[in-house]
Amino acid sequence: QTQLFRYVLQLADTSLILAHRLSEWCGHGPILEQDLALANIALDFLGEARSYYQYAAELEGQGRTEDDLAYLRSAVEYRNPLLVEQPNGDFAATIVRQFIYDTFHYHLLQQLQAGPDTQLAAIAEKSVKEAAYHLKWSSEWIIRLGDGTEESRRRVEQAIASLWRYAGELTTPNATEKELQAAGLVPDYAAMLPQMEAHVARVFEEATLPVPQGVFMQKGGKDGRHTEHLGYLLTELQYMQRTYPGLTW
Amino acid sequence: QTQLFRYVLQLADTSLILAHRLSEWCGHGPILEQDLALANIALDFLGEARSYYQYAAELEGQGRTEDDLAYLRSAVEYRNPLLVEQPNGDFAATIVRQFIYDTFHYHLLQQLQAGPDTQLAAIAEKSVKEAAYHLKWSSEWIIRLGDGTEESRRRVEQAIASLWRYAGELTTPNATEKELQAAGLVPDYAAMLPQMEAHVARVFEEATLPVPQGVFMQKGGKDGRHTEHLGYLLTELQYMQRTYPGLTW
Amino acid sequence: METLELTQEEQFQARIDADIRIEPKDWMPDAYRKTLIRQISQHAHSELVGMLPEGNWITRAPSLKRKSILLAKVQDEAGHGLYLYSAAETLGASRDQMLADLHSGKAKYSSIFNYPTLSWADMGCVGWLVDGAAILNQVPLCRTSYGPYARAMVRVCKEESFHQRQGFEIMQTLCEGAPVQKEMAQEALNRWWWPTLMMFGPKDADSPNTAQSMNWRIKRFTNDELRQKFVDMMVPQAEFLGLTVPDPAVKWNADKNGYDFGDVDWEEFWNVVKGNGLCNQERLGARVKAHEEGAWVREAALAHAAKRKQRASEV
Amino acid sequence: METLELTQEEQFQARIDADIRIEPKDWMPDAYRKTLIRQISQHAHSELVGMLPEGNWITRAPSLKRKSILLAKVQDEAGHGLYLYSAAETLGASRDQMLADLHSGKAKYSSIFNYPTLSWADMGCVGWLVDGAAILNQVPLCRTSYGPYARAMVRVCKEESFHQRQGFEIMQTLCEGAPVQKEMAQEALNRWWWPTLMMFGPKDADSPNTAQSMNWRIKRFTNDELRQKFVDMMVPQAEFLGLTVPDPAVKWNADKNGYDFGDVDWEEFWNVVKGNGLCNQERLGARVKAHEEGAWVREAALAHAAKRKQRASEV
Repeated sequence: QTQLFRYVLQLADTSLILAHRLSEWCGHGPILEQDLALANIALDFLGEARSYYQYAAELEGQGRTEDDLAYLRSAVEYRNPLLVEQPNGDFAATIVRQFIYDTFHYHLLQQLQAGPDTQLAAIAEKSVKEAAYHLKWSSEWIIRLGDGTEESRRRVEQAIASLWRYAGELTTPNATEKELQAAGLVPDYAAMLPQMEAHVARVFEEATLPVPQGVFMQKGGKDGRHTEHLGYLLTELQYMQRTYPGLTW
Repeated sequence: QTQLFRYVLQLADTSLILAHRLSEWCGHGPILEQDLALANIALDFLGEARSYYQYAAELEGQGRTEDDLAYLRSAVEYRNPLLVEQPNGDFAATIVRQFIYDTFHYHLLQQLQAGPDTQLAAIAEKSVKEAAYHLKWSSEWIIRLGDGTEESRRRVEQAIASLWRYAGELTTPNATEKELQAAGLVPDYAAMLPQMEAHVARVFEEATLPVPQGVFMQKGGKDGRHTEHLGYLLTELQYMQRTYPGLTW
Repeated sequence: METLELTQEEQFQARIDADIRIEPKDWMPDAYRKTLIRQISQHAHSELVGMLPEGNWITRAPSLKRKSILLAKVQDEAGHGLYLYSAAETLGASRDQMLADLHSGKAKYSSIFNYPTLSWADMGCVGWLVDGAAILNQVPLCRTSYGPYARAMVRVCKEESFHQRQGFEIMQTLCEGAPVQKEMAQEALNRWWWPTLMMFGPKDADSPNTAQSMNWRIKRFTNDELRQKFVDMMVPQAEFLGLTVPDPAVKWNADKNGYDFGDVDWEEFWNVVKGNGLCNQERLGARVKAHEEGAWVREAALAHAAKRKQRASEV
Repeated sequence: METLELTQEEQFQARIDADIRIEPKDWMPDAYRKTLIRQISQHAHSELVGMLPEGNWITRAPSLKRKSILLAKVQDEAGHGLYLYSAAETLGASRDQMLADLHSGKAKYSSIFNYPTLSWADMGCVGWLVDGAAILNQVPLCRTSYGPYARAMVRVCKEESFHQRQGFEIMQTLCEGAPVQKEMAQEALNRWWWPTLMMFGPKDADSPNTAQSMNWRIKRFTNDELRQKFVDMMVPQAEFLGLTVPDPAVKWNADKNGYDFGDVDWEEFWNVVKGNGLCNQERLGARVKAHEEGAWVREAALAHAAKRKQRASEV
């Protein structure tokens, strides 16, 4: 039960932090249509985050709300993987971060929707359709940028070089995930890998990009050991709730 | 009494916000020696801010501390002029912001140290020596950048174009200042202007830069109407105190 | 035999007077086309720039629900921008040219967006007052003479009135909340009241194009008429919220069945129009920056599309 | 007649053995010079990069007093960097070249700075543990054989021990504060304990250069000796604070009159050294960015100085 709470919180934090990063683009996108798309994806992740937080609050059963969980925990209590807290950088970095996460997210939700936990399955079933669209969108942009201009290729390669090192954490189970995998509540990431890798290979081939090999993988976020970026993100995210505790907005 | 409290708070906010901006450079300066200089100036302003906050707290007499005043007031309660909250930009923008403020600050302190309020006079007397050094430093950099390379000239001109519009607020008294000027507690800014303008003219001439003319001047900060930059600055500045109210650090 | 033939211009005006919509392929006077392009693109730019003041609080919204509503709202504004650019394109304007005119300062956008958003209550005021004023300006445009514009406005107005209710609800929550929240609401109202009154434009006496625009039915009320409507609508709402409108001259006038109110600071109005508002440089700067930093993305998308097309033609 | 003449090398070693300081103009073996340049510049780079993890909390320090102390401390580190670059310059190294080597990754800096600072308590741990470890490494260097280095270290150590007390005091304030503060302190200790043990370098058995460095008196204790000293010093301090060192193997050993402790994760150690720490890219990236973005400033200063000189010569 406690482990499930922790895992759902990890999913919630992940969706929230990614939504937050994407929402930073709002009004600053490279094309109005993509500004809309980014906001749209941010909204999907925000909605998913809220579902998870509500479920986590229910699992915990101590009267905390979705807002308590999102706004009143410190950086070292946050459980998102390092990838999603990385700054937006240029559009290429945002796309690469999104593509890496979408690839995992879509395949994860496919498993979760068939899993034994009915609430998680229900959230996953709703979100997997959105995730399929996200993956299509970010895959198409990887292809456009990789097989676009010299500059776009240089930028997407640079983004891959700086962000790929955070991919491994997604499919490396931490203690909580291992325990829940043993109980069949969390999918076996190893079994998901072939499909994920096949998708990456397909997209990168069309993008004429080499798939990164032998990258040293960073980890720690899922256990609360973050990069320094998260702290700054939380100062903004939490400012109002921290400043005016206990009020209704 | 209330007006004096407001005025001292305005001085305190101004020094704190400028110190905060300067401290953002720490570890990121263009030359190690200038990294040190920027930190040094930031420390001077921080020290000055603390003296003003302590005096303001005393004037108010309601048991608030320097930290309460600095950390527990919202953006619309802050009273610093708009100039000092503007982002660092490049080194040229930081220098121009500093030069504009130093010119005012030095001449203000010269007056305040001879003023009738003994506490303000004492703070001013201590700070005016530092302010003289700051003004020397920023003046020299204006000259170096103006009469340096083509790029440095372009950058310093750009910084002047974007920051000069905040100069006017410094010497335009708001209601509080007007009242205190009538009481002789705040110097007559109009009387300070000739000396300030002479200094600017001298430095700009040596820098081979034209003195800006006919700039539309922005104002509002001294009455709590700020630019959007201040809110973000305060989310960082105040995060800990807002998150953990009432604790000792 | 002398027939009673109408000129093109007369036929055009006759259709307008009969409330028959003008469509893209219909003949229209050059001045009508130009006025519309200017008005619609200005409106589109306002949606685009209008994303910024509210976008400023997305990352700091005080609850997940509010964050979600605010983000969706700003996204809607991007959507409105798209409809409106499309409507202007039916008149022969290109989006690239319209954006270039925005970025060079040639084209205008609503001055209200040159004011900063300084507290969460500003999200309430922008929705309640700014969107409220926008709706008063825009609802008549749903019946405007140019078809594509009128249809775009139907959609825009529907969403705007939804946004306006959300804004009011933010204010209501603040006013029913803790004292610090109510103070926040009042402080924001103090800052936004006068600028929203300016949204209806100069006084009728100083608005020389109004007559022609009304004749063409691309405007249906004068600036002063709309401003009066706005005050009459908002003063009771402020009272309902328990807030004080920052104008000591506001007073019910039974004779005119409306409120008297004080005079706008027209010097401030013209200063902001001329580019001297607090945020003019920041707003335009943010748009130009986004556009310039996005150039390589747009180029990449075009280059890739061309490669695809090339490959398809080779098959 | 055969005189008992010493070679230069033997004379040099004799001076070292007699604890006579080597000064810049004295003859010295190439290997000694190179080793010193490497060590001193590495130390200077560590001061420079070491500004970043603490600099990360200057804007978020929880009180004005703490903000001031922290800013002054980071400023001191910049000062230490300056002394040390100057000391290395007396050996013929140029600052430009040393910085280029840092930026290219050729020169190293202390791996401890590749760990992130995630909470305010990290400011305590960096002062208490990291500076504590640095002092143990550095105090013997005040008696190192090369004069300018030894003199720089006297100054550095004096300030470092001041910093270390400040760090301990931050920890003490947290531990005497609210439960949430004590938890913050413990959480930070959990993250910093093992990385600080790694600051003494690899095990003696894996440290082939130690013997030569000790011979030249530019090192006076082995890595393992210093690590033991550190544990013996810190475990009682942690106990005093009421904190638990995150090593279940820590236990007093009366036989050796010191603490037993667990083995460092050497895989992690070598990974961070090889550039795979969590912040390696960010730290080096921040330094390179500051240097590149500062290029035009340095050029302007040089250009202006040249113009002044030119003008002076024309008078």
